[in-house]
Amino acid sequence: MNVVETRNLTFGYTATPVVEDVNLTVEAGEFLGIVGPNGSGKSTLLKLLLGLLEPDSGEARLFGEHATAFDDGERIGYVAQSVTTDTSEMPITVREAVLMGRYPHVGFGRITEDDRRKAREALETVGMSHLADRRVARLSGGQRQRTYIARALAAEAELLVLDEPTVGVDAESVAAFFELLADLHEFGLTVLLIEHDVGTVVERASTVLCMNREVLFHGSPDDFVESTALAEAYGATPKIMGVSE
Amino acid sequence: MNVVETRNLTFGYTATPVVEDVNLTVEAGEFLGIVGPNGSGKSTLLKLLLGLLEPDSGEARLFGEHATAFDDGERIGYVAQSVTTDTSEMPITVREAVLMGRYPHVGFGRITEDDRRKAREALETVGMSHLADRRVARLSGGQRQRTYIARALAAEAELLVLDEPTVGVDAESVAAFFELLADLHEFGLTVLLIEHDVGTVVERASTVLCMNREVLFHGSPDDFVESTALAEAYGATPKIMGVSE
Amino acid sequence: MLDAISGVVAAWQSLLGWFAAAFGIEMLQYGFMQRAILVGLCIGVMAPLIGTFLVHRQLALIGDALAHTAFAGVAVGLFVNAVFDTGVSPYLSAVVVAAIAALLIEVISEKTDVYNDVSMAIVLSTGFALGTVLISINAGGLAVGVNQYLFGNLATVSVENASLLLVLFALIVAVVAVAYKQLVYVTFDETAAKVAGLNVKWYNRMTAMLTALVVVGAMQIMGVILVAAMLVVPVAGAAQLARSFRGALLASIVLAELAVIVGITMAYEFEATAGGVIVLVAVAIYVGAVLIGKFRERRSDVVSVAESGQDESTAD
Amino acid sequence: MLDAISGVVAAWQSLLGWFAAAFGIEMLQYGFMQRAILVGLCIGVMAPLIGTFLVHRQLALIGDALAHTAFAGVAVGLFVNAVFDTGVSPYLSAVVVAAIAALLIEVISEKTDVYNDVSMAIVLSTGFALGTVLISINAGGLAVGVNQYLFGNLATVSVENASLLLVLFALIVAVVAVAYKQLVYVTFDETAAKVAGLNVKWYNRMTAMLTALVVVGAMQIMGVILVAAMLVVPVAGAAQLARSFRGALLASIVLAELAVIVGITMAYEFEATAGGVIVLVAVAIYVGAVLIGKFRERRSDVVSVAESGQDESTAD
Amino acid sequence: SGVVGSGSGDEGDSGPKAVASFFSFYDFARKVADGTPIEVENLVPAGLHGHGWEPDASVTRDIIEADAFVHVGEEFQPWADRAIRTVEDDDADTALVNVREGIDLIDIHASVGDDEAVGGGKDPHFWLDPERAKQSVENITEAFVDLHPDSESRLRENADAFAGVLDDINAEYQAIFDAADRRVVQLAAHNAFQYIGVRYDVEMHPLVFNLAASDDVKPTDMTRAKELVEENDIRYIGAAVFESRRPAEQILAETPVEAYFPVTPFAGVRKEWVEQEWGYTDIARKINMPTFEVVLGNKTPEEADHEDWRNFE
Ligand SMILES: Nc1ncnc2c1ncn2[C@@H]1O[C@H](COP(=O)(O)OP(=O)(O)OP(=O)(O)O)[C@@H](O)[C@H]1O
Ligand SMILES: Nc1ncnc2c1ncn2[C@@H]1O[C@H](COP(=O)(O)OP(=O)(O)OP(=O)(O)O)[C@@H](O)[C@H]1O
Ligand SMILES: [Mg+2]
Ligand SMILES: [Mg+2]
Ligand SMILES: [Zn+2]
Repeated sequence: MNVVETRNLTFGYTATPVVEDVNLTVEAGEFLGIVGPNGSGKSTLLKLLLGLLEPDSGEARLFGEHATAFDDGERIGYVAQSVTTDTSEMPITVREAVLMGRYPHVGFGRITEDDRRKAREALETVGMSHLADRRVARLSGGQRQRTYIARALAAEAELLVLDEPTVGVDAESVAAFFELLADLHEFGLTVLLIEHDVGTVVERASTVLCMNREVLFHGSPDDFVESTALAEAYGATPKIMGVSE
Repeated sequence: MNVVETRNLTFGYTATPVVEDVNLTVEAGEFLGIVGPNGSGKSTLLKLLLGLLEPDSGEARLFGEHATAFDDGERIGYVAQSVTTDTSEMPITVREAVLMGRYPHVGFGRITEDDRRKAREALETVGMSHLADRRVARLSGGQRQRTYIARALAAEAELLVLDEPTVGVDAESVAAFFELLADLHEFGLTVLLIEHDVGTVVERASTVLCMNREVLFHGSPDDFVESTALAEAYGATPKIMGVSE
Repeated sequence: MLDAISGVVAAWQSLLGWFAAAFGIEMLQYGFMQRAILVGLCIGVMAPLIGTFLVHRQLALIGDALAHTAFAGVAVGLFVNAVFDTGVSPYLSAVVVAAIAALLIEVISEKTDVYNDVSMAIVLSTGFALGTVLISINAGGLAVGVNQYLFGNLATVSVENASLLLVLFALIVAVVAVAYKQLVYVTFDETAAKVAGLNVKWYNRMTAMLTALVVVGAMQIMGVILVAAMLVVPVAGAAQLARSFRGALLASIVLAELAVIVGITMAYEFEATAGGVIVLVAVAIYVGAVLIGKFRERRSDVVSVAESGQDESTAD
Repeated sequence: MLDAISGVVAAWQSLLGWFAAAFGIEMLQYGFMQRAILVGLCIGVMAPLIGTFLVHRQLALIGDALAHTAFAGVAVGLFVNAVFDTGVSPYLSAVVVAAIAALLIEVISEKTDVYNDVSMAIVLSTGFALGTVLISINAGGLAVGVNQYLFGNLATVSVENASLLLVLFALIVAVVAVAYKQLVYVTFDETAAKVAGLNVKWYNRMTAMLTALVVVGAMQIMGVILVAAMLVVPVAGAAQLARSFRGALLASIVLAELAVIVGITMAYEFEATAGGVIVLVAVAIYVGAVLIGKFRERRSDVVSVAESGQDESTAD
Repeated sequence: SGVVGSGSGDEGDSGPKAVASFFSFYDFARKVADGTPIEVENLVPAGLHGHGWEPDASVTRDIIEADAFVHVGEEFQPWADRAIRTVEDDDADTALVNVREGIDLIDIHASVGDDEAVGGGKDPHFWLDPERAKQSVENITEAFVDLHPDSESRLRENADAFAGVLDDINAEYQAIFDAADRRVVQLAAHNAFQYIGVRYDVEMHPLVFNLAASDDVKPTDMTRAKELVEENDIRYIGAAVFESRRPAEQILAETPVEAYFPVTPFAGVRKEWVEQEWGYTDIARKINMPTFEVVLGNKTPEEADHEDWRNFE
């Protein structure tokens, strides 16, 4: 059974689609890197795959089920793009936030010592143990991003969905994070990653998806480097300072 | 007169300082790159320099005035880290948001055609002209970041203060943005930039500040590459996956 | 000066009176209806004007909150009069206490990093509780209901009331006209506004205190429900339709005026209380706006035609 | 079943009665005071319990909003009775209309992307206006004032009232105990909760409807001011003191109970209305909490000792 | 007149029209106007309390188009005060009839005499005292005479006759209170009955002293009521018809009190009363008097023929 499977997936916030006719299959154990310019629909695609948005036409399946109906939350860890600052003043500690990654496993039951240990380990992994009792609202940008990564790790999910996870994380830690991701992938996890640094994606991912509304390339990193997809994707979007003109 | 000048600047959100004893001078026309690990106090330092926070001890001066009392807004363009999503549902268009960069020039007067033109140009510069009438709330992450960059550009300020401005902006555009920044700097603007990519900073900035609570290095990029400041800065912070251990 | 303003009211009344005679509109022939329409139209402009800035700072319920503190204000006035044998006007104490409350809402938000609605809830609760307690411990002195100082009614607007409202109207329109840009900036992005040299605190506090003035002043003339609702409902409707902030502001005024005119007419026909009917009409218009907005978003999508990269050349 | 619960109330009363006799506490010897304390303590637990989840979803003013719709509910009930000659209990119609309103608040927020406070303001305005209009067009039929159905008072809690409140209390405590984790997740991060397989909409709606039940049920017993304030004020105070969410939840209950006990005692001593005094005491406690929080933040800063990189080895 | 083309009521064969803001005075006015061309109308619909009600535009219009507006004086009905301002502002030729004119009001706590008496507030509920009510009838009569001088003799006849009825009421009350051993009455109502207390020398103990916030019972109000009931061995109390029944039920539950019976300060009327065309005197005789007989211990509820009203809804 494929982890992710879409058929003619199309969606638009308005009448114009921002994700169009995407046919995509992600097998278990795959590491899919998604690249594309700003506004090309990458985050939207992930939301569709996770069932957070209802497609206009076509369908998205997650572990064989309709994505919008899928509720087996313990199988998925998700780090959204630019995590909400909305609930900022809620007195949630880093420890509590990371522990939430365990909630899908626990359901209505009690949190066990085992859950706590796993949360602690995830915190250690992202180097945030010393801030475990700090409120999330009182963290620096990069520290907050690490907290959300830790929550996804604590979930021990089969599928890790990461939308620009290392945004704002300092350079050395970014490198370490990608090491970790490679380890997890080797260990058998399926990973979906949006990342603007094409170099990193090509180096780490087992498959690359390049999109700009439609899929422009889907295949191995080596083929991607050879292809013109990247130029195509970016060429279709205005550049800063109009470099393309 | 120096653009920025601090004397024994110290500040902590709690009793423990996160910015300690910083003595810093930025001359007109300088391009200062600030690097340091997550939570090292970079954003806090910028806020102190801009007068958004009141120092616990020491002082910060902006164009010779006390930073907290400085109100000559037209001289400064600022892009904050992970721009607020709070006012998200406000029906502000990209055009209106960028035009705000002109407000300090206009004061209580009327917005002229000249102001509109400058806003339009800034929008073009960041490649967002085609989205000028979109609500800011309906943008992708990178598009929103570009909008805020455009607002800072439209301000035609003498001092540009940028806190990880290209976070979430796609790779090609990032490159173009730094070209633009170099041009502006050449043109005489003073730039303060926080950026995790040390390579970019070393390449672009005229001066580098490396900090982790205290200033660890302040000098030319060339000297910085030679120095141990970077290792020092990052060494003092836990790594993702405990790489340092 | 108030004389000059009563002159304006009188001119308006003779205009409508002439209109009534010319077209045989019964409703317009009564002086009190002429004044009701005048103050209704005024609130239809000034409430959305100030409400737009409140709603987007998540202060939508400030009208309700300040109305409750006005209750405390009246109680304080009556209490002081009873205990110290003074002659403070309860109208005045209501306005003063509400203004202090508005300031408190801002200060609590500033100092404790809470959401605005928490500071409103705290101020509302305090005001309401204070009023109740003052009344209960000073039972004998408060001869007549507090309510009479609090709520007016569109069916009984006096010339003096109408003149006072015109003054409020002029004040609000003037302030927004002068400080429009500053208010937009402060509302949209406090930090950037601060860096741009604006005194954000000061603008926020000023807006809150102006709101207190409008809410308490107008609710004594035409009832709290109308004022509190007009601050929010047309603004919410306009936000569904308009594309830009300026457009939203203008649309909210248009929607509000529509609600006022339709509402007053319907209330007259069905012999119902005008404030309530206006609000219900405004809510109906809001629902319509939401539906239109949803429909338009999915269909004729003018803006996003130029959105996808390919059509770039057609943009702007 | 209600009999069994009245048994609980009776047992409580004899306990306090014995207490009163043993220690000679005058206040506790009256049956109505014993019940006042019982329902006061219950609201001191259940209001912050549910309020914590409301406040952090920016629904701090939902108590106030739902109270206004309960007004509409009573008016609807009386109106229906008058027009169709039925015998609907206005208490029931109040609860039903408030529950619908609570649902509407959620649905409006979901469908129109507005802040929660805008949907609350719209629902509040609609409810209030509807009530006013119904009363005004059907004036003759509404034989008795609407108010008597709306507001209770701590000094007049009957055994039946107290039993009803115990049921509400048990319901709230049970729901929060069972779904604590889910509620926290949904409150903190809706998107992540959705991905984690939680039915976020359903949790939000359930919370809102429970709130309607508590607000309307409890305000008919002990007054709206007390209920609406207890949802927010202790929660806001606790947020200033506590470090974790669980800590904040417990602290808010402690602060609320403190306010209830001190407030009832003071109200009895100073012959003032109990609901109002409790709220004022709660506000005073809140102010204390803010000051302590500010002081602690600047001084004894246990957590951040381990914060700066250098002390890393000492952490965790 | 500022009213364009207003048919001010004199057209055709219908006579001048008077509208009243309060039930009691509507009743007085129609008694006085009986048999004359003067038409009298009540503005407040049946069932509503006199204060705390908001008129819609049709009410203001009725007042403006009427020839006389019978009201209860300032500060009692806020909406009426505002309506009067409107009448003045619109230069309408509606005659304003203040029924309270020249009547001396008692201080609010005149009969309570405890240490709570603060402030100089007056008690507005003077019409509960038949003597003072007579004076308001005179005020109405004088105004109506001005309104329709042709009917002067008939108006004065009616007024005299009605004053006689009020004298009867006075005597009946007097008899009830004279017959009683007990001099205290506990009421679960707001403080509206002091005029009866002062007139007939009996202590009226309302549950809530506050005229305004009758919803707000304090803990001490309940203790005080309880003590009074126990000290005086009270078994029946009065409860206001148009107020919340909750306090009465509470006193019932907490004290030896067995039942409550209705009293009304004539603020509103029930629909049934309107259908049976009850006026002030009917209500006094059928509601208030039997209740006072019962609560003072003169008669059992059966004897007073008041059983129907035991713990009424
Ligand atoms: N709520 C919304 N309403 C309307 N349009 C939207 C909305 N959210 C996003 N869009 C538009 O949809 C398109 C795709 O957005 P999306 O967030 O998926 O882009 P992305 O590829 O993730 O970009 P980025 O790299 O900047 O994060 C963009 O053009 C964006 O402007
Ligand atoms: N409101 C706050 N209350 C308490 N501590 C805070 C608050 N905001 C930030 N901090 C702490 O202050 C320190 C410095 O934060 P700052 O945001 O300046 O870091 P930064 O260098 O910008 O990091 P990043 O690279 O992650 O953006 C961090 O340890 C952070 O946890
Ligand atoms: Mg994205
Ligand atoms: Mg930072
Ligand atoms: Zn009364």
